[in-house]
Parts: sequence; structure tokens; C-alpha cells
Amino acid sequence: MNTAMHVLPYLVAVYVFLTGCYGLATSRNLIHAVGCLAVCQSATYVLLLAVGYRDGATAPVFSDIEPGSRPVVDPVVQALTLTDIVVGATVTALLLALVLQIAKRHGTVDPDELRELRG
Amino acid sequence: MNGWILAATVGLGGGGAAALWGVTTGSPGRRVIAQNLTTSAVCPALLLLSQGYGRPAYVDLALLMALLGPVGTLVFARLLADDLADERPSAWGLTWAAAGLAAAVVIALCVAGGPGRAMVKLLVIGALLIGGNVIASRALAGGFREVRGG
Amino acid sequence: MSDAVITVSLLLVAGCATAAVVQRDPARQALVLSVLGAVLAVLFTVLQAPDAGLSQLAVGSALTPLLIMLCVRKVRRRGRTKDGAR
Amino acid sequence: MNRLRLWLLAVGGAGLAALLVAACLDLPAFGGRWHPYGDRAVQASLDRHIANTIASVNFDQRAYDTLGEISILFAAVLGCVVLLREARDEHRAPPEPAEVARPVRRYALLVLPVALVTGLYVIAHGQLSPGGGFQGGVVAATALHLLYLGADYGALERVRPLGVYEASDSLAVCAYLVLGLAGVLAGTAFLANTLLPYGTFNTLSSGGTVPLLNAAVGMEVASAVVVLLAHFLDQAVEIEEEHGS
Repeated sequence: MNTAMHVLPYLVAVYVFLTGCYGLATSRNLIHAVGCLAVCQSATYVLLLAVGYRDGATAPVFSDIEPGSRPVVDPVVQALTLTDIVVGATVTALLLALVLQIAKRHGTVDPDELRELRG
Repeated sequence: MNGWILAATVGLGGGGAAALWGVTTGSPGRRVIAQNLTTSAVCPALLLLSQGYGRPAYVDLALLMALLGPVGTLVFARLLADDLADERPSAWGLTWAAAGLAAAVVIALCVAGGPGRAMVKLLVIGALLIGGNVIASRALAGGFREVRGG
Repeated sequence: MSDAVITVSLLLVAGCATAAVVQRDPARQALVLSVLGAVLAVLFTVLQAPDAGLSQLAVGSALTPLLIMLCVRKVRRRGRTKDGAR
Repeated sequence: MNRLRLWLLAVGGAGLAALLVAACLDLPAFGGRWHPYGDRAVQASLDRHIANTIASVNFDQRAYDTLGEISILFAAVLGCVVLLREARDEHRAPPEPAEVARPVRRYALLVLPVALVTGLYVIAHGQLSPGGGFQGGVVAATALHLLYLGADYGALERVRPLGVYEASDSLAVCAYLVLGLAGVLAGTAFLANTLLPYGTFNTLSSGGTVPLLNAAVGMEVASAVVVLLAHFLDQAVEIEEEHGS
């Protein structure tokens, strides 16, 4: 069982990323596409945190345990993930604002119809 | 073999799978109820994990879940009020079952943890979780009349 | 024992992500994204990353769904008034 | 045309999937013991008496990167404010009051202060327990919008003066920069954590400039999210098209 465990988190991250990309590519509604982009972003968080994990370790936060008393996981990847989640949310808001502008100017949020309008 | 983590795994697997199945199929009303039940499935699991890993600091996660879970459901109840108006979705059986589960978990942890500041925090989280769950169900069952502008 | 809870969380995240992508209606997708946010927070806690779990909870369960639902409401309302005006 | 596009997506996706899976099989095993950066980051954080290593990595060892993060955040909010402003052919209709059931209104108005205090607690204990400026800011901002959920948008607008939040957003970014420049003025490097004493371990004032940077980021994220939600709510609830346009 544990040989599968060695690679399972990375495979789940790859699967979620590819699913998000599939949704992004075949979306017929721009708001749905932004949701799929959020799924792609969460795949990168899963990969980052899986890389930093250590068996039997705990979080490197020493407010309630003695430093050095227990093995800890890698804090650097957690710092990356933490800031990226919040910044990702504001970038999603910016994308949704763009979708609103498209809906206002072209009256549709379907990417295929947008292509015909320009032709 | 840590019993707390095992309990969290079982609660998570069962509750999570049920919530996921509920939120992907069925009528809009049932989906929002499933989303509401995600909170009351995940929050006790977080409390059990905090006890299982021996890290009182993880309780802040459960506190935040108990606070923001019902807020998420209120967002959906408010902005989907037009779709839910005809349906009046209410699953009071499930709500009380989830509230009972949360109460059981909190009491078990209080007993294990012993008196002190941690127990007060646990009780606050339990109260927020059960209150939020019941109020969110109340909101879904017709909290917002026809909301056009507001 | 901690491997089992990691595996369960990973499978839940994979299921939620698939559900979020397969669901074509944005309003219902916001619901699934809210559940995905909660399950991701649990996965981060299990991978011993409480800070990232807190961040995902704060953003995924209330902020992102609110933004998407407001956007859906604006696009739906614009459609209705435009039809009315025509 | 659609069939060709789907076929192209399938081939590209399969190729990418094969490469990614091959890469995953070569990665070191999940849960391995070899984390060079992690061990050094934990050591550096303990030297500076910071209990939460992640806050130390965010606001001390890689403070310059966090400066980049909050400038991206500020630019995204700026973009939203510009994009979602009221256009010429739109007018602002006052939001109708919404009837909310009594228990829901009482719950929202009860939980609002609790969530606000929790948000501030998460910001303040950023460099001790799990949490920090980023998460606490989002929680505080979301708590404020409980007023919209419990009552209606008019009530929220009366309580939340938008100008103040836009000013505090930019003020917080400037505070972060000034704290960084203070390092330069004191003769060490930009954003170097050598200004203030490190204090005793696991106390609120420990960690030199980390609590200050943490508070600046907390203020910035909170006001940024309030401004974002304000403009989205304006669009969704108030601003309407001129009919016949």
C-alpha cells in the first residue's frame, strides 16, 4: 500500500490540474471558466504542500509545542501557498470584473459567440 | 493507532462523500442544504484532528470553519432566494442529526481535554457551529422573502 | 493511520474538483467550489499546514462564492433588463 | 471547427498528462526526510524568537517577495475599481430594503462582532499561532459583509464609508514600504529585521518588525477585500442600465 502512497498526492495534483485545464478549454460560459481556473490554482497548492510534507511530522508552529521536540514539515512551501491563495482570490475578482465588462459591451459571456462578433 | 484521527477519517469520508453527492445532484434547494451540511461534517473532523495530532493550535481552524461555514450558506440563501423561493428547502431531520453529531464530538473532546481555557474555546466553537447550522437551515427554509434589489 | 486520512482527503479533493469542472452552470459551480474550499482546508490541515488551511477556509468558503454569485446575478439581471428593453 | 478543436485538446492533454505523470514518478517519495530549506528556515526563525515559522518566512526571510504579493493584490484591486465604476449610460438605483427573517437577522448581527474580533485575533497572533495578516484580513472583511447578509445593502453602505477603506488600503501598502525603508535608513538592508529587539519567545511583541509588517498586510488585505466586494455589490445590486440603450 505505501508504495502507492509515495506518489499518490502528486498524481492527484496532476489530475486536478488537467481537469481544470479541460474545463477551462471547453467552457461555454466565462464565469464557469474562472471557476475552472480556481480549480487549476488549487491543484498547485496541493502539489506544493505535498512536496513539503514529512512523515510523522507536525506544523512548524511552536506556540503550543517545544521547538525541536517534534520533527516539522517544510515552512517555505506553506508560506508560498498561503500568500498565493489570497492573491489568487483577488486576481479571480479581477477576472470576474473583466467578464462583467465583456457581458456589458458584447451582451454575452459565451466565448464562442465573442469570436463571431469580431469577424 | 490514534482513535481520534480514525474517527475524523470516518466522519470526513462519510460526511464529505455525502455532501459532495448532495451538492452535485438534485434540486437547487437540496444542493444548498448539502453545502450547509459540509460545514457540520468538516468542523467536527477538524476538532478531532486537532485532538488526534496533539496540537491545540489547530482548533483555530475549526473556530474559523464554525464562523464562516454558515456565512457561506447565508450567501447562497440570499443570492439564490429567487430560485429557492418556490421550493422552501428544509431538511430539519438532517440538521438536527448534524447538530447532535457536533454536540457529541464537542462533549467527547471536552471530557478528553479536561477543564480550562481549551474547554471554553471548544464550547464556544460548538455553540457557533450548532447555532450557525440551525440558522442557516432556517434561512434556507424561507429566511429571505422575494429579494429583488436588496 | 495518518496515511489513511491523507488518502481520504486527497480522493475527496479529486472528486470535488471533477464535480466543479463538470458542473456547467456557474451558480451551481459556486456551490461545489465552496465545498471544494472546505475539503481543501481539511487536506491542508492533514498535510500539517494550518496557515494554508486557514487561508483556504477564509477565501474558499465565503469570498470566492460571494464574488461568483454576485457576478452571476449581474449577468442574469442584465439579460433580463435587456430583453425587457428590446 | 469544434471537432478539430476538441481533437487538438485531447492530443495536447494526453501528451501533457504523460509528461507530468513521468515527472511525478521521478519525484522524491512523498513524506521524505530531506528538507534542506525547511530546516534552515526553522533555525533562522527560532534565532529571531518568532514562534510561527511561516510568518517568519513570509515577513522576515522573504519579506521582499511579500512586497511583490501585496503589490499584485493592490494592482488587482485597482483594476477592479477602474473596471467596475459606473459607466455613462448607467444610473445608480437605490437598493430596495430586503425583508429578512428575525432569527437570521439576529444571528448575523450577533456573529458580526465575533467574526470581526476573530479576524483581528488571527491578525494579531500572526507570528505566534497559525494565522497572519493575509487570513485575518479576509476574515475581518467577510465579517463586515454579514451586515449585507443579515440586513440589506443600504444598512451596509451606511456603516462602511468606502473612501476610508480605499485610503487605508493604499496607506497600508505605504506603511509596509516605510517599514522597509526604515531598515535602509538604519544602515542595514531594505526590509531587514534588525530594527527592533526580538523580544522574548512566544509573546505578542516578539520577532522585531514581523508583527508590524503583519499588521500592515492585515490592514491592506482587509480593506482591499472590502473595496472589491463593495464594487461587486454596487454592480450586482445598484447600478442598472439605461433602458433603451
